[in-house]
Amino acid sequence: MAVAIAVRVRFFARLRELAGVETETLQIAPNSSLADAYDALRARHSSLPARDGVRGAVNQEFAGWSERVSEGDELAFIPPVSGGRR
Amino acid sequence: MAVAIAVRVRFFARLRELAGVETETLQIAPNSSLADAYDALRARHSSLPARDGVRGAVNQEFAGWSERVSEGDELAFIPPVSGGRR
Amino acid sequence: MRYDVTTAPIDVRELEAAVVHPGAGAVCTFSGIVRDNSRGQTVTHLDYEAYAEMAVPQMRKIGQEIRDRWPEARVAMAHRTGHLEIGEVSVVVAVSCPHRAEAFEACRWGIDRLKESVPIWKKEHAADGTFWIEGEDAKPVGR
Amino acid sequence: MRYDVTTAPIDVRELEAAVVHPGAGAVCTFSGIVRDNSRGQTVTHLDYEAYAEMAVPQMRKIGQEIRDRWPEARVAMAHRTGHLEIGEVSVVVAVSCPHRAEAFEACRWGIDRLKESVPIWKKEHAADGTFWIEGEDAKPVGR
Repeated sequence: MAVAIAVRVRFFARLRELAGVETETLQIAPNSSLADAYDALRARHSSLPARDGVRGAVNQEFAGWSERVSEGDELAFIPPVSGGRR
Repeated sequence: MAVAIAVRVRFFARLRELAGVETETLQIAPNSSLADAYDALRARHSSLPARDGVRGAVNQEFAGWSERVSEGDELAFIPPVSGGRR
Repeated sequence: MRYDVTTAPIDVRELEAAVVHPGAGAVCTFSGIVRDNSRGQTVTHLDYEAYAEMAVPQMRKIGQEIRDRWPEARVAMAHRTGHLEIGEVSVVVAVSCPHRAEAFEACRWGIDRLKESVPIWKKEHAADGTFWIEGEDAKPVGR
Repeated sequence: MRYDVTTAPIDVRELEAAVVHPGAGAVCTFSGIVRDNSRGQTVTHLDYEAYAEMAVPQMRKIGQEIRDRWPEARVAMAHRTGHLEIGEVSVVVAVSCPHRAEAFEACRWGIDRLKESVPIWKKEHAADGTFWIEGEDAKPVGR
Protein backbone atom coordinates (compact mmCIF):
# COMPACT_ATOMS: atom_id res chain seq x y z
CA MET A 1 0.00 0.00 0.00
CA ALA A 2 1.25 3.47 -0.85
CA VAL A 3 2.57 5.55 2.06
CA ALA A 4 1.04 8.66 0.56
CA ILE A 5 -1.31 9.78 -2.17
CA ALA A 6 -1.07 13.02 -4.12
CA VAL A 7 -4.05 15.31 -4.58
CA ARG A 8 -4.33 18.61 -6.37
CA VAL A 9 -5.60 21.51 -4.24
CA ARG A 10 -7.24 24.71 -5.44
CA PHE A 11 -8.07 27.76 -3.36
CA PHE A 12 -10.55 30.43 -4.39
CA ALA A 13 -11.37 34.04 -3.58
CA ARG A 14 -10.53 35.04 0.00
CA LEU A 15 -9.04 31.62 0.77
CA ARG A 16 -6.75 31.92 -2.24
CA GLU A 17 -5.52 35.26 -0.94
CA LEU A 18 -5.09 33.97 2.63
CA ALA A 19 -3.25 30.84 1.49
CA GLY A 20 -1.11 32.92 -0.83
CA VAL A 21 -1.35 30.22 -3.50
CA GLU A 22 -3.92 29.26 -6.10
CA THR A 23 -3.06 25.61 -6.62
CA GLU A 24 -0.73 23.17 -4.96
CA THR A 25 -0.07 19.46 -4.66
CA LEU A 26 -0.61 17.81 -1.32
CA GLN A 27 0.86 14.47 -0.23
CA ILE A 28 -1.39 12.84 2.30
CA ALA A 29 -1.94 9.40 3.91
CA PRO A 30 -4.19 7.02 1.97
CA ASN A 31 -7.78 6.99 3.22
CA SER A 32 -7.62 10.58 4.48
CA SER A 33 -10.78 12.64 4.62
CA LEU A 34 -11.38 16.05 3.13
CA ALA A 35 -11.10 17.40 6.71
CA ASP A 36 -7.67 15.74 7.13
CA ALA A 37 -6.54 17.37 3.90
CA TYR A 38 -7.71 20.79 5.01
CA ASP A 39 -6.04 20.41 8.40
CA ALA A 40 -2.77 19.49 6.69
CA LEU A 41 -3.07 22.60 4.52
CA ARG A 42 -3.80 24.79 7.53
CA ALA A 43 -0.63 23.51 9.20
CA ARG A 44 1.21 24.76 6.13
CA HIS A 45 -0.71 28.04 5.62
CA SER A 46 -1.42 29.34 9.09
CA SER A 47 -3.68 32.17 7.94
CA LEU A 48 -6.31 29.79 6.53
CA PRO A 49 -9.47 30.02 8.63
CA ALA A 50 -11.08 27.21 10.64
CA ARG A 51 -13.34 24.80 8.74
CA ASP A 52 -16.64 26.42 9.65
CA GLY A 53 -17.56 28.85 6.91
CA VAL A 54 -15.44 26.93 4.41
CA ARG A 55 -16.87 24.38 1.99
CA GLY A 56 -14.94 21.63 0.32
CA ALA A 57 -15.39 20.18 -3.14
CA VAL A 58 -13.93 17.01 -4.60
CA ASN A 59 -13.64 16.78 -8.37
CA GLN A 60 -15.90 19.82 -8.91
CA GLU A 61 -18.71 18.60 -6.66
CA PHE A 62 -19.48 19.87 -3.17
CA ALA A 63 -18.46 17.21 -0.65
CA GLY A 64 -18.84 16.69 3.08
CA TRP A 65 -15.79 16.97 5.35
CA SER A 66 -15.80 13.22 6.02
CA GLU A 67 -15.53 12.31 2.32
CA ARG A 68 -12.46 10.16 1.56
CA VAL A 69 -10.02 11.54 -0.99
CA SER A 70 -8.20 9.47 -3.59
CA GLU A 71 -5.00 9.73 -5.59
CA GLY A 72 -5.33 12.35 -8.30
CA ASP A 73 -8.47 14.03 -6.91
CA GLU A 74 -8.97 17.76 -7.35
CA LEU A 75 -9.85 19.28 -3.98
CA ALA A 76 -11.16 22.81 -3.74
CA PHE A 77 -11.65 24.93 -0.63
CA ILE A 78 -14.07 27.70 -1.11
CA PRO A 79 -15.60 30.44 1.01
CA PRO A 80 -19.36 31.11 0.98
CA VAL A 81 -20.48 32.17 -2.48
CA SER A 82 -21.43 35.78 -3.05
CA GLY A 83 -25.11 35.11 -2.42
CA GLY A 84 -26.22 38.64 -1.96
CA ARG A 85 -29.42 39.95 -0.54
CA ARG A 86 -32.56 38.54 -2.08
CA MET B 1 -82.82 72.39 -19.03
CA ALA B 2 -81.77 70.49 -22.16
CA VAL B 3 -84.13 67.76 -23.33
CA ALA B 4 -81.17 65.63 -24.35
CA ILE B 5 -77.42 65.48 -24.03
CA ALA B 6 -75.03 64.07 -26.62
CA VAL B 7 -72.35 61.57 -25.70
CA ARG B 8 -69.78 59.86 -27.84
CA VAL B 9 -69.84 56.05 -27.74
CA ARG B 10 -67.01 53.67 -28.59
CA PHE B 11 -67.21 49.90 -28.91
CA PHE B 12 -64.24 47.59 -28.78
CA ALA B 13 -63.29 44.08 -29.86
CA ARG B 14 -66.23 41.65 -29.88
CA LEU B 15 -68.70 44.38 -28.94
CA ARG B 16 -67.52 46.48 -31.85
CA GLU B 17 -68.14 43.57 -34.19
CA LEU B 18 -71.55 42.79 -32.66
CA ALA B 19 -72.67 46.44 -32.76
CA GLY B 20 -71.36 46.76 -36.30
CA VAL B 21 -70.00 50.22 -35.50
CA GLU B 22 -66.88 51.54 -33.86
CA THR B 23 -68.09 54.95 -32.72
CA GLU B 24 -71.42 56.70 -32.66
CA THR B 25 -73.15 59.64 -31.06
CA LEU B 26 -75.98 58.97 -28.65
CA GLN B 27 -78.67 61.46 -27.62
CA ILE B 28 -79.93 60.67 -24.17
CA ALA B 29 -81.94 62.31 -21.36
CA PRO B 30 -79.92 64.48 -18.97
CA ASN B 31 -78.97 62.69 -15.76
CA SER B 32 -78.92 59.27 -17.44
CA SER B 33 -76.69 56.57 -16.04
CA LEU B 34 -74.14 54.51 -17.93
CA ALA B 35 -76.65 51.64 -17.71
CA ASP B 36 -79.34 53.80 -19.31
CA ALA B 37 -76.95 54.63 -22.13
CA TYR B 38 -76.10 50.98 -22.72
CA ASP B 39 -79.77 49.98 -22.70
CA ALA B 40 -80.51 52.67 -25.30
CA LEU B 41 -77.68 51.31 -27.45
CA ARG B 42 -78.95 47.75 -27.09
CA ALA B 43 -82.36 48.87 -28.32
CA ARG B 44 -80.58 50.13 -31.41
CA HIS B 45 -78.13 47.22 -31.86
CA SER B 46 -80.04 44.11 -30.90
CA SER B 47 -77.01 41.80 -31.04
CA LEU B 48 -75.23 43.58 -28.19
CA PRO B 49 -75.07 41.26 -25.16
CA ALA B 50 -76.64 41.86 -21.74
CA ARG B 51 -74.69 44.02 -19.31
CA ASP B 52 -73.09 41.23 -17.32
CA GLY B 53 -69.69 40.52 -18.81
CA VAL B 54 -69.51 44.05 -20.24
CA ARG B 55 -67.66 46.88 -18.53
CA GLY B 56 -68.27 50.52 -19.09
CA ALA B 57 -65.79 53.38 -19.07
CA VAL B 58 -66.44 57.10 -18.97
CA ASN B 59 -63.73 59.39 -20.29
CA GLN B 60 -61.11 56.59 -20.37
CA GLU B 61 -61.73 55.43 -16.79
CA PHE B 62 -63.63 52.32 -15.75
CA ALA B 63 -66.99 53.38 -14.29
CA GLY B 64 -69.85 51.66 -12.49
CA TRP B 65 -73.18 51.20 -14.28
CA SER B 66 -74.85 53.75 -12.02
CA GLU B 67 -72.40 56.52 -12.93
CA ARG B 68 -74.16 59.60 -14.41
CA VAL B 69 -73.08 60.69 -17.85
CA SER B 70 -72.68 64.28 -19.00
CA GLU B 71 -72.79 66.16 -22.26
CA GLY B 72 -69.67 65.44 -24.32
CA ASP B 73 -68.53 62.41 -22.34
CA GLU B 74 -66.75 59.58 -24.11
CA LEU B 75 -68.43 56.31 -23.16
CA ALA B 76 -66.81 52.99 -23.98
CA PHE B 77 -68.29 49.51 -23.72
CA ILE B 78 -65.73 46.82 -23.50
CA PRO B 79 -65.68 43.06 -23.12
CA PRO B 80 -63.40 41.34 -20.59
CA VAL B 81 -59.77 42.02 -21.42
CA SER B 82 -57.68 39.21 -22.83
CA GLY B 83 -56.37 38.21 -19.42
CA GLY B 84 -54.99 34.87 -20.35
CA ARG B 85 -53.88 32.04 -18.13
CA ARG B 86 -51.43 32.97 -15.43
CA MET C 1 -41.29 55.17 -16.40
CA ARG C 2 -42.40 54.36 -19.91
CA TYR C 3 -45.71 53.08 -21.23
CA ASP C 4 -46.26 52.18 -24.88
CA VAL C 5 -49.07 50.74 -26.98
CA THR C 6 -47.60 50.23 -30.41
CA THR C 7 -47.98 48.38 -33.69
CA ALA C 8 -44.16 48.22 -34.05
CA PRO C 9 -42.12 45.29 -32.69
CA ILE C 10 -41.26 45.79 -29.02
CA ASP C 11 -37.59 46.40 -28.26
CA VAL C 12 -37.17 44.60 -24.92
CA ARG C 13 -33.64 45.92 -24.33
CA GLU C 14 -34.83 49.49 -24.78
CA LEU C 15 -37.47 49.01 -22.08
CA GLU C 16 -34.89 47.51 -19.73
CA ALA C 17 -32.56 50.43 -20.43
CA ALA C 18 -35.42 52.75 -19.42
CA VAL C 19 -35.55 51.24 -15.91
CA VAL C 20 -31.82 50.74 -15.22
CA HIS C 21 -30.02 53.31 -13.06
CA PRO C 22 -26.90 53.17 -10.85
CA GLY C 23 -28.88 52.16 -7.73
CA ALA C 24 -30.69 49.27 -9.40
CA GLY C 25 -29.15 45.89 -8.65
CA ALA C 26 -31.94 43.78 -10.10
CA VAL C 27 -34.03 43.87 -13.26
CA CYS C 28 -36.91 41.46 -13.79
CA THR C 29 -38.45 41.38 -17.24
CA PHE C 30 -41.53 39.51 -18.33
CA SER C 31 -42.20 38.98 -22.04
CA GLY C 32 -45.42 37.51 -23.37
CA ILE C 33 -44.86 35.62 -26.62
CA VAL C 34 -47.39 34.42 -29.20
CA ARG C 35 -47.68 30.64 -28.71
CA ASP C 36 -48.41 28.16 -31.49
CA ASN C 37 -51.24 26.54 -29.54
CA SER C 38 -54.19 27.40 -27.33
CA ARG C 39 -57.15 25.41 -26.02
CA GLY C 40 -55.50 22.31 -27.50
CA GLN C 41 -55.66 23.83 -30.99
CA THR C 42 -52.97 25.03 -33.37
CA VAL C 43 -52.81 28.82 -33.52
CA THR C 44 -51.74 30.49 -36.75
CA HIS C 45 -51.57 34.13 -35.64
CA LEU C 46 -53.18 36.75 -33.42
CA ASP C 47 -54.65 40.21 -33.72
CA TYR C 48 -54.56 42.55 -30.76
CA GLU C 49 -56.89 45.52 -30.52
CA ALA C 50 -56.47 48.29 -27.95
CA TYR C 51 -58.42 51.22 -26.59
CA ALA C 52 -55.13 53.06 -26.71
CA GLU C 53 -56.34 56.37 -25.19
CA MET C 54 -57.35 54.39 -22.11
CA ALA C 55 -54.71 51.64 -22.19
CA VAL C 56 -51.74 53.95 -21.75
CA PRO C 57 -53.27 55.79 -18.75
CA GLN C 58 -54.21 52.41 -17.22
CA MET C 59 -50.59 51.28 -17.60
CA ARG C 60 -49.41 54.50 -15.97
CA LYS C 61 -51.81 53.85 -13.08
CA ILE C 62 -50.37 50.35 -12.61
CA GLY C 63 -46.88 51.86 -12.62
CA GLN C 64 -47.95 54.25 -9.87
CA GLU C 65 -49.51 51.41 -7.89
CA ILE C 66 -46.20 49.54 -8.15
CA ARG C 67 -44.35 52.58 -6.83
CA ASP C 68 -46.81 52.82 -3.92
CA ARG C 69 -45.92 49.24 -2.96
CA TRP C 70 -42.23 49.18 -3.96
CA PRO C 71 -41.09 52.81 -3.79
CA GLU C 72 -37.67 52.12 -5.28
CA ALA C 73 -39.05 50.35 -8.35
CA ARG C 74 -38.76 51.77 -11.84
CA VAL C 75 -41.21 50.43 -14.39
CA ALA C 76 -41.61 50.18 -18.16
CA MET C 77 -44.48 48.49 -19.99
CA ALA C 78 -45.33 47.98 -23.63
CA HIS C 79 -48.10 46.14 -25.44
CA ARG C 80 -48.14 45.52 -29.13
CA THR C 81 -51.29 45.69 -31.25
CA GLY C 82 -52.25 44.55 -34.71
CA HIS C 83 -51.21 41.34 -36.46
CA LEU C 84 -48.72 39.14 -34.56
CA GLU C 85 -47.05 35.95 -35.73
CA ILE C 86 -46.03 32.97 -33.58
CA GLY C 87 -42.91 33.82 -31.56
CA GLU C 88 -43.46 37.58 -31.60
CA VAL C 89 -43.46 39.55 -28.35
CA SER C 90 -46.94 40.84 -27.49
CA VAL C 91 -46.32 42.42 -24.09
CA VAL C 92 -43.37 43.36 -21.88
CA VAL C 93 -43.14 44.50 -18.27
CA ALA C 94 -39.65 45.47 -17.02
CA VAL C 95 -39.00 46.47 -13.40
CA SER C 96 -35.78 47.47 -11.69
CA CYS C 97 -35.26 47.53 -7.92
CA PRO C 98 -32.24 47.64 -5.64
CA HIS C 99 -32.64 43.91 -4.81
CA ARG C 100 -34.08 40.91 -6.52
CA ALA C 101 -37.02 39.82 -4.34
CA GLU C 102 -38.90 43.06 -4.92
CA ALA C 103 -37.98 43.15 -8.62
CA PHE C 104 -39.66 39.75 -9.14
CA GLU C 105 -42.67 40.63 -7.01
CA ALA C 106 -43.26 44.02 -8.61
CA CYS C 107 -42.87 42.67 -12.15
CA ARG C 108 -45.29 39.83 -11.55
CA TRP C 109 -47.77 42.12 -9.90
CA GLY C 110 -47.45 44.47 -12.88
CA ILE C 111 -48.19 41.87 -15.57
CA ASP C 112 -51.06 40.38 -13.54
CA ARG C 113 -52.66 43.82 -13.18
CA LEU C 114 -52.02 44.67 -16.82
CA LYS C 115 -53.74 41.47 -17.94
CA GLU C 116 -56.84 42.24 -15.89
CA SER C 117 -57.23 45.99 -16.28
CA VAL C 118 -55.66 47.30 -19.48
CA PRO C 119 -58.19 47.43 -22.32
CA ILE C 120 -56.46 45.35 -24.96
CA TRP C 121 -58.12 42.37 -26.63
CA LYS C 122 -56.82 39.29 -28.34
CA LYS C 123 -58.35 37.71 -31.42
CA GLU C 124 -57.02 34.23 -31.92
CA HIS C 125 -56.81 32.65 -35.38
CA ALA C 126 -56.71 28.91 -34.81
CA ALA C 127 -57.28 25.62 -36.59
CA ASP C 128 -60.88 25.51 -35.26
CA GLY C 129 -61.81 29.08 -36.15
CA THR C 130 -61.34 32.68 -35.04
CA PHE C 131 -62.09 33.66 -31.46
CA TRP C 132 -62.10 36.68 -29.20
CA ILE C 133 -60.33 35.67 -26.00
CA GLU C 134 -62.19 37.13 -23.03
CA GLY C 135 -60.50 36.06 -19.82
CA GLU C 136 -61.11 32.31 -19.57
CA ASP C 137 -63.54 32.31 -22.51
CA ALA C 138 -62.92 31.98 -26.23
CA LYS C 139 -65.88 33.43 -28.13
CA PRO C 140 -66.30 32.65 -31.82
CA VAL C 141 -66.17 35.77 -33.95
CA GLY C 142 -69.60 37.04 -34.99
CA ARG C 143 -71.49 35.53 -32.07
CA MET D 1 -30.29 25.02 -22.30
CA ARG D 2 -27.22 27.22 -22.14
CA TYR D 3 -24.80 27.89 -19.30
CA ASP D 4 -21.95 30.38 -19.56
CA VAL D 5 -19.24 31.76 -17.30
CA THR D 6 -17.56 34.49 -19.28
CA THR D 7 -15.40 37.58 -19.05
CA ALA D 8 -17.25 39.10 -22.04
CA PRO D 9 -20.35 41.29 -21.60
CA ILE D 10 -23.51 39.19 -21.35
CA ASP D 11 -25.91 39.48 -24.27
CA VAL D 12 -29.29 39.18 -22.54
CA ARG D 13 -31.28 38.94 -25.78
CA GLU D 14 -29.14 36.04 -26.95
CA LEU D 15 -29.94 34.12 -23.77
CA GLU D 16 -33.64 34.82 -24.20
CA ALA D 17 -33.44 33.68 -27.81
CA ALA D 18 -31.94 30.41 -26.52
CA VAL D 19 -35.07 29.64 -24.45
CA VAL D 20 -37.79 30.84 -26.86
CA HIS D 21 -39.67 28.24 -28.93
CA PRO D 22 -43.13 28.15 -30.55
CA GLY D 23 -44.78 26.62 -27.47
CA ALA D 24 -43.39 29.20 -25.02
CA GLY D 25 -45.89 31.92 -24.16
CA ALA D 26 -43.91 33.46 -21.32
CA VAL D 27 -40.30 34.44 -20.77
CA CYS D 28 -39.07 35.68 -17.42
CA THR D 29 -35.58 37.14 -17.31
CA PHE D 30 -33.64 38.20 -14.25
CA SER D 31 -30.56 40.41 -14.65
CA GLY D 32 -28.25 41.27 -11.80
CA ILE D 33 -26.63 44.67 -12.27
CA VAL D 34 -23.64 46.22 -10.50
CA ARG D 35 -25.05 48.79 -8.08
CA ASP D 36 -23.28 52.00 -7.07
CA ASN D 37 -23.76 51.31 -3.36
CA SER D 38 -23.58 48.53 -0.81
CA ARG D 39 -23.61 48.43 2.98
CA GLY D 40 -24.36 52.17 2.90
CA GLN D 41 -21.09 52.83 1.07
CA THR D 42 -20.32 54.03 -2.45
CA VAL D 43 -19.09 51.21 -4.67
CA THR D 44 -16.65 52.01 -7.47
CA HIS D 45 -16.44 48.62 -9.21
CA LEU D 46 -16.45 44.86 -8.65
CA ASP D 47 -14.31 41.87 -9.47
CA TYR D 48 -15.91 38.47 -9.84
CA GLU D 49 -13.88 35.28 -9.55
CA ALA D 50 -15.21 31.86 -10.54
CA TYR D 51 -14.28 28.25 -10.15
CA ALA D 52 -15.37 27.89 -13.76
CA GLU D 53 -14.86 24.12 -14.11
CA MET D 54 -17.32 23.67 -11.25
CA ALA D 55 -19.58 26.68 -11.85
CA VAL D 56 -20.81 25.58 -15.27
CA PRO D 57 -21.73 22.04 -14.09
CA GLN D 58 -23.48 23.56 -11.05
CA MET D 59 -25.51 25.77 -13.37
CA ARG D 60 -26.39 22.76 -15.50
CA LYS D 61 -27.52 20.94 -12.35
CA ILE D 62 -29.79 23.86 -11.42
CA GLY D 63 -31.21 23.79 -14.94
CA GLN D 64 -32.00 20.10 -14.50
CA GLU D 65 -33.59 20.76 -11.11
CA ILE D 66 -35.78 23.41 -12.76
CA ARG D 67 -36.86 20.89 -15.40
CA ASP D 68 -37.68 18.36 -12.68
CA ARG D 69 -40.06 20.90 -11.12
CA TRP D 70 -41.33 22.66 -14.27
CA PRO D 71 -40.94 20.09 -17.06
CA GLU D 72 -41.87 22.52 -19.83
CA ALA D 73 -39.29 25.13 -18.79
CA ARG D 74 -36.31 26.01 -20.92
CA VAL D 75 -33.41 27.67 -19.14
CA ALA D 76 -30.35 29.78 -19.93
CA MET D 77 -27.90 31.18 -17.37
CA ALA D 78 -24.77 33.28 -17.61
CA HIS D 79 -22.43 34.82 -15.07
CA ARG D 80 -19.75 37.29 -15.90
CA THR D 81 -16.33 37.30 -14.23
CA GLY D 82 -13.48 39.78 -14.00
CA HIS D 83 -13.71 43.54 -13.65
CA LEU D 84 -17.24 45.01 -13.77
CA GLU D 85 -18.26 48.65 -13.73
CA ILE D 86 -21.43 50.12 -12.22
CA GLY D 87 -24.43 49.36 -14.43
CA GLU D 88 -22.91 46.28 -16.04
CA VAL D 89 -24.81 43.00 -16.04
CA SER D 90 -23.17 40.42 -13.77
CA VAL D 91 -25.64 37.54 -14.00
CA VAL D 92 -28.67 36.55 -16.07
CA VAL D 93 -31.23 33.78 -15.69
CA ALA D 94 -33.79 33.45 -18.51
CA VAL D 95 -36.64 30.92 -18.39
CA SER D 96 -39.42 30.23 -20.86
CA CYS D 97 -42.60 28.31 -20.07
CA PRO D 98 -45.99 27.94 -21.74
CA HIS D 99 -47.59 30.26 -19.12
CA ARG D 100 -46.42 33.07 -16.93
CA ALA D 101 -46.83 31.79 -13.36
CA GLU D 102 -44.34 28.99 -13.85
CA ALA D 103 -41.95 31.23 -15.81
CA PHE D 104 -41.72 33.63 -12.84
CA GLU D 105 -41.43 30.83 -10.29
CA ALA D 106 -38.79 28.87 -12.19
CA CYS D 107 -36.69 31.97 -12.91
CA ARG D 108 -36.74 33.09 -9.30
CA TRP D 109 -35.92 29.63 -8.08
CA GLY D 110 -33.04 29.51 -10.57
CA ILE D 111 -31.39 32.77 -9.47
CA ASP D 112 -31.86 31.91 -5.77
CA ARG D 113 -30.18 28.52 -6.28
CA LEU D 114 -27.45 30.05 -8.42
CA LYS D 115 -26.64 32.60 -5.72
CA GLU D 116 -26.30 29.91 -3.05
CA SER D 117 -24.59 27.08 -4.92
CA VAL D 118 -22.55 28.31 -7.88
CA PRO D 119 -18.91 28.95 -6.90
CA ILE D 120 -18.48 32.55 -7.99
CA TRP D 121 -17.25 35.26 -5.63
CA LYS D 122 -17.60 38.99 -5.54
CA LYS D 123 -14.86 41.41 -4.50
CA GLU D 124 -16.32 44.80 -3.81
CA HIS D 125 -14.26 47.97 -4.26
CA ALA D 126 -15.94 50.60 -2.12
CA ALA D 127 -15.29 53.96 -0.48
CA ASP D 128 -14.41 52.19 2.79
CA GLY D 129 -12.07 49.60 1.30
CA THR D 130 -12.05 46.35 -0.64
CA PHE D 131 -14.09 43.39 0.58
CA TRP D 132 -14.88 39.83 -0.31
CA ILE D 133 -18.64 39.43 -0.09
CA GLU D 134 -19.48 36.10 1.52
CA GLY D 135 -23.23 35.73 1.82
CA GLU D 136 -24.28 38.33 4.41
CA ASP D 137 -20.67 39.15 5.35
CA ALA D 138 -18.22 41.62 3.83
CA LYS D 139 -14.69 40.58 4.74
CA PRO D 140 -11.86 43.07 4.28
CA VAL D 141 -9.28 41.82 1.81
CA GLY D 142 -6.18 40.34 3.47
CA ARG D 143 -7.91 39.33 6.69
